[in-house]
Amino acid sequence: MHMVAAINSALDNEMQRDKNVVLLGEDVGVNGGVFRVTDGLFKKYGADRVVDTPLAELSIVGLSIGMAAAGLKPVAEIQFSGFTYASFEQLVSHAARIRYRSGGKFTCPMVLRSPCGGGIHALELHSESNEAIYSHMPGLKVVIPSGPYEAKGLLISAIRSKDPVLFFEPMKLYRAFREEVPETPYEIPLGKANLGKEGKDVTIISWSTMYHVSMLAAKKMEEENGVSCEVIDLRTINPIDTDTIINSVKKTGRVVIVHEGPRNAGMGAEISAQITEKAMLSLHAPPIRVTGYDTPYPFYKTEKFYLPDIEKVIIGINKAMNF
Amino acid sequence: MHMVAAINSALDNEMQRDKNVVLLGEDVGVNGGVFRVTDGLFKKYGADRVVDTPLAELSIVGLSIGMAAAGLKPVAEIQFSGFTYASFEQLVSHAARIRYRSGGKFTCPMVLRSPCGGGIHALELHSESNEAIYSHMPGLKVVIPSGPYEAKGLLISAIRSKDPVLFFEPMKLYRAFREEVPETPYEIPLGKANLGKEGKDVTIISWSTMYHVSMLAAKKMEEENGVSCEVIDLRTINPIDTDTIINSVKKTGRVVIVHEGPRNAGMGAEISAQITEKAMLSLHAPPIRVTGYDTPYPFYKTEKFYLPDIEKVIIGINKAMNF
Amino acid sequence: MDENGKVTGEMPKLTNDEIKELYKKMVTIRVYDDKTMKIQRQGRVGPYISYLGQEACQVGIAASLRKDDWFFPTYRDSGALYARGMPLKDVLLYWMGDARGFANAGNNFPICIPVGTHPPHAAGAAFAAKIKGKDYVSLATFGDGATSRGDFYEAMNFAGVFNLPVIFVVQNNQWAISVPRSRQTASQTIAQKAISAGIDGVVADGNDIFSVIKAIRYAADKARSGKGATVIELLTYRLGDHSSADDQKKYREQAEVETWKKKEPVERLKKYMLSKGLWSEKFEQDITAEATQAAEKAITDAENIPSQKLDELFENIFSEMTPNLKEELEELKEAYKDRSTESTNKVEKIEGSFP
Amino acid sequence: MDENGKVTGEMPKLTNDEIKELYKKMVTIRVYDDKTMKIQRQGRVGPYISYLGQEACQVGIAASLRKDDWFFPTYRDSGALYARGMPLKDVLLYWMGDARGFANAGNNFPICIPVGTHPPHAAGAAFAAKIKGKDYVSLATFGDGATSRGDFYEAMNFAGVFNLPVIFVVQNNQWAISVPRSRQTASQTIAQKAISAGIDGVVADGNDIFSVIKAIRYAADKARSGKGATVIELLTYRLGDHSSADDQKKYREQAEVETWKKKEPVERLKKYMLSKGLWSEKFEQDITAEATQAAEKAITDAENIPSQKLDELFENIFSEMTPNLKEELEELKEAYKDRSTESTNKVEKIEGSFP
Ligand SMILES: Cc1ncc(C[n+]2csc(CCOP(=O)(O)OP(=O)(O)O)c2C)c(N)n1
Ligand SMILES: Cc1ncc(C[n+]2csc(CCOP(=O)(O)OP(=O)(O)O)c2C)c(N)n1
Ligand SMILES: [Mg+2]
Ligand SMILES: [Mg+2]
Repeated sequence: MHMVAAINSALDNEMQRDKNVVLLGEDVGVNGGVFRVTDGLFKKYGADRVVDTPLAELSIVGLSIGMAAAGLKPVAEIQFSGFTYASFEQLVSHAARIRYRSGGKFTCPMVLRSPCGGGIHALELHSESNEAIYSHMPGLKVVIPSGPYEAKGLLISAIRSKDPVLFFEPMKLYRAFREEVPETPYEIPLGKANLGKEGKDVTIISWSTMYHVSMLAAKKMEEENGVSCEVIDLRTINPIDTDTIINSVKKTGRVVIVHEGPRNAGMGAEISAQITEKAMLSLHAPPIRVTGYDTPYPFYKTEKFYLPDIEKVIIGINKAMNF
Repeated sequence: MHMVAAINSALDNEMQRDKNVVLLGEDVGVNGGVFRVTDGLFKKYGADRVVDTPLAELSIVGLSIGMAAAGLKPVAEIQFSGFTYASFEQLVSHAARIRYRSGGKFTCPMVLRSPCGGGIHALELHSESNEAIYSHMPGLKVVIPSGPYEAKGLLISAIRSKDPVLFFEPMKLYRAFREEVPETPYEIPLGKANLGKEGKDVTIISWSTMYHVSMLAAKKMEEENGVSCEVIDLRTINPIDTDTIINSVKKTGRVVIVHEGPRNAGMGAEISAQITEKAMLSLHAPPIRVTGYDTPYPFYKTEKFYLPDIEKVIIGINKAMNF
Repeated sequence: MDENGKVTGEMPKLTNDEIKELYKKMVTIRVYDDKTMKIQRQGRVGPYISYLGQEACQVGIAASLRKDDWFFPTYRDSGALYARGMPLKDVLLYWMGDARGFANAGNNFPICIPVGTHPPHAAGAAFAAKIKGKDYVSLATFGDGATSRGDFYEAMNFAGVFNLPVIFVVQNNQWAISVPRSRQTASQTIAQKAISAGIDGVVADGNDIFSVIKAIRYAADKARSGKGATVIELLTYRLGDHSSADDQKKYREQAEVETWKKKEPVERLKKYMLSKGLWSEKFEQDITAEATQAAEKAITDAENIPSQKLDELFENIFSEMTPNLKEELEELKEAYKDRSTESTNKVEKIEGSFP
Repeated sequence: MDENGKVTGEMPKLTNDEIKELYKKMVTIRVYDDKTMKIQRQGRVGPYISYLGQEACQVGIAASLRKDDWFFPTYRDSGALYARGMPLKDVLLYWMGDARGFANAGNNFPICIPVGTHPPHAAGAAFAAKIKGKDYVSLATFGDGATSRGDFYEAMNFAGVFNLPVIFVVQNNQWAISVPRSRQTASQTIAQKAISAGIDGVVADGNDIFSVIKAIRYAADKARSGKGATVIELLTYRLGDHSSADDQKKYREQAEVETWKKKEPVERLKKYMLSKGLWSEKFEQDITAEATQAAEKAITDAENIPSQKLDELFENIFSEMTPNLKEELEELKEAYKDRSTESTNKVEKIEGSFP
């Protein structure tokens, strides 16, 4: 299956298992979603469980909060992650806080699914990677899978979680490749990174589309320069799996962090800071950040300049190696 | 003057100088603002230039964008920085991008003023320090003064700037102390930190209310332990004054970063990452973060636990010294 | 009911005992409010928001709902929460800056602080009723100012499209801090905003508890029988300052306040009851004494609850404490190893910020 | 004007030459749209959004505004931009993913991508007119879907309170991607949403250019003479797919599309002109040929403009490049030291994501 099918399968499994699971969003019903992620579910589960909403992101999240508090398990879709900004206040002032502000009485077990990331020559605001802001605002879990198998297992965990989870889906990977994915449900735990590849000389930490770019760069460096790279797919962006990162860095002593979102106060900064705090004496070089720049995600003619690519990651690796 | 009077003076000066400067927001007119920051201006400049708006933060920013594009210089007030979330999309998808997306034709020279920060036993969402998210989203300048003199000079620069500037005002400092402040206009440049105190052993980087906490901790460490602390008041949070930071760190080799906002992917992470990238070989210890925690800003009974205080900063300094 | 307690329209179905009970509730919540204001001024409570003058709205709303209905209040609705059965002690905890206030709140959502952001939550809870086939209704209340926020219109629009069992109650108290109703919107009534969503809008006299009850009952019956959402505009008036940090003299004519004082809801119901022989000095004294006693006990109880440990800062963020929170907790413990790790129930005086 | 081009109401004041000019514009923008769709399918333009069937709205809006009026379009309003005088080449640049498209756009704001977020901008520009004592009006156009967003209601509300010279034009083309108008709101008309803000709401036939012009002129005159804001609902229909990534067959009956095809605006105006002796084969051929030629030249020009250097990524973010941007630019230059630092004007084919 490709990632679209894997996500669809996760939704299907969970809707079957738990009748409180309800999908809502723009075009998720009859149309099956603009990426066809929810294809077939409207027909199978009906208009009460796959809800085509009016065009209003604030309310898609706002209603989900009330639905979740009242015992449903809403899985909301925001059509592109650049449009989650309309629901920012609902997410950070309400979804993220209701458990705390009610002394644990009310909870918000909702999932917000939203396509993210660039590289597909999309229109403005259709290529955002904004995981850092949602990780900075306390109370939200943030997940980004990098492949079909992961996507299904992580989404099932997200749906079963008792916390609000933002589940970002890298558009570029939706149909980029297929993996063996069971039709039956399985969980991949939130908060655990995946060691994509072991290595000795340098640790590359990335996620989403950039995980694949990192893997390619790693292979190239290994084949052409004999640099042994360990590659970590973070998968859960909040909370991050610090243990896996630190263990790897203690082994390699060198780090490159690769992500698409802007650099300034991004997740790369957090990971770098934690590594220095917890493993500075193991470091042979400063953690190197290879990231999107501190500009709006550009119009597509220049997006190739914006995105980290194999060459940029290799420059990063060389910086780490030759410090 | 205390900070409220200094900000009022800056607004008054600029409104006098430039008839395109227009204030708008909830209760800014007749009432003079809930903190009395705009007191007297409604009477002096009239309802067309000091505009009491309906209760709608999204539109306070949204209209400001249109006003700015059409040649005004709106200075909008959002009553508390926790309510800027309602205008998040307008800020990051529009204010921050209009210059880029119009190839430089349209600009957004607006200022958004908003009280920020905790420590005053306020209600929920009235104590937010959210400078990190606005610094992460490209295209917005972010400023936080730590005293009356700074506040006036920085606000005048913000109003004269051609870029959208978020100007956060630490509530706790509004009336906390007075400084000599000229009645006449003057500018303090954006993007330049202030070296509050020179020192040799450790650099403390902070801003807003935490700058004062840092100064007190620094003095205590100096007097009681003979540790010579250099203290930097960042003042502009985006873009940060990396040069001043790096120069100081190269001298001291030790760093403590103190801020109120949550730690994860906060500005402390960014500063730490940049220091390691640019001055790792000068470091005798990892940059230490003393920050708010990754929880919502708490109900006020427990806010004393949440906020960095002198003791916590001293623990941070000791960590840096004894690494 | 006019200013003199004379019935002018049709009465809602209420027994004399029920009417007396309503009056008792109104007096009780006024006593609570008054007591809270007093201890606020003594520095025993932080910022507080009084509902003085809006008691008919507060009690009328609560009295027209079932216990299993969902209620989404604002900061100005402590009175409605009491009338819904929440103990004064719990509500006081909230105002005392204690996150445990709503830990046993039934179907009462915690007070909404960002103005106007909760109508979508009420619509969501109503959607859940519909999907789960339950017959509870969901009611959100908010002020005239809140009706300028997009969230309100969006929630109404969803309620219209999905025919949700939800009631949006606007307590139009004529002011949003210093901004008068006339400056908030150019629409003639607030109720007419419902037209934008194709749902019903109703105006009622918010200082006449009978009028309030009729309106809410109408909307609740309608919602419960699958006929969808209603917006109810209750015309009322905030008699006091906006909050304990506000000074209403700065922005409004005191003559206006005086005019509205004559229409205030408790006195009005009293006049009605007097005319029906339902009120006596003794009755008034008894209920006032009872409320005063209860208030004093609740205040003592609230002030004497166990303090909060610093650990609690990290609880209830997620269903389980995440690794970074655990680490931060350890850090905090270290910072407090020579200090008390418990919160005090005293509100420390903070100088400054507010004028 | 009915489906057969027969005038049924009062005509707006228009000379025969003006009518011919309107027709010419409608034909021209249809040619432009068609050409753009063609090169989009050839992979020479990225995602594109056609306005097929909405030409009367597009031309009617533009023709009723002055050049110094401010226009706030959506992604579906390329036609209105042409009719406002923006060269096809510039608009194409936008669709070709080039940030320079709006660099010389007059008072035309760049296309708004997040649905419904720009009505407040239009209100803001109108506010500026009022404060500065200018007599331009400000017009935002958007779809039926956009009217569910809070921004729209908030902007109307501000326009009402401040009596702003702004016009909100809803091109109700019956669909928001796959969501039909009936599912978007329960309100009977969209125009009636204006009642919520105490401003005027007007419904007009969006496929009849005379009806469009009358409505916009009415609102513009009103705004210019200080009488405030108007919401205009133009009833029209999207004849094509939502966008180049959409398949409208998935969600709507083709019979519905056929019905609306009969009401389409270009043919209708042609019938009218025919009846008045204003139309001839030759006229049609001439204007089509002219438009085709212009389109071809514009496409060539757009495809041949100088490429963008990688530096441009960092320009126009702030008024001056900040230190971190300078640093990032240096990094990027290093990464491209062995590669071309210029953008290509070819759209590389990207597999995947969209179905
Ligand atoms: C989103 C938001 N903006 C501003 C505030 C500050 N504030 C608190 S109450 C209030 C006025 C609200 O007026 P209204 O809705 O009429 O309710 P009332 O207080 O009169 O009951 C304001 C501006 C807030 N709490 N939330
Ligand atoms: C805030 C936001 N949400 C979702 C989208 C994706 N999207 C683009 S157009 C569209 C439908 C808009 O419908 P309508 O407002 O009726 O305008 P139309 O496209 O029919 O002209 C959607 C959902 C978007 N661009 N912005
Ligand atoms: Mg009010
Ligand atoms: Mg539409």
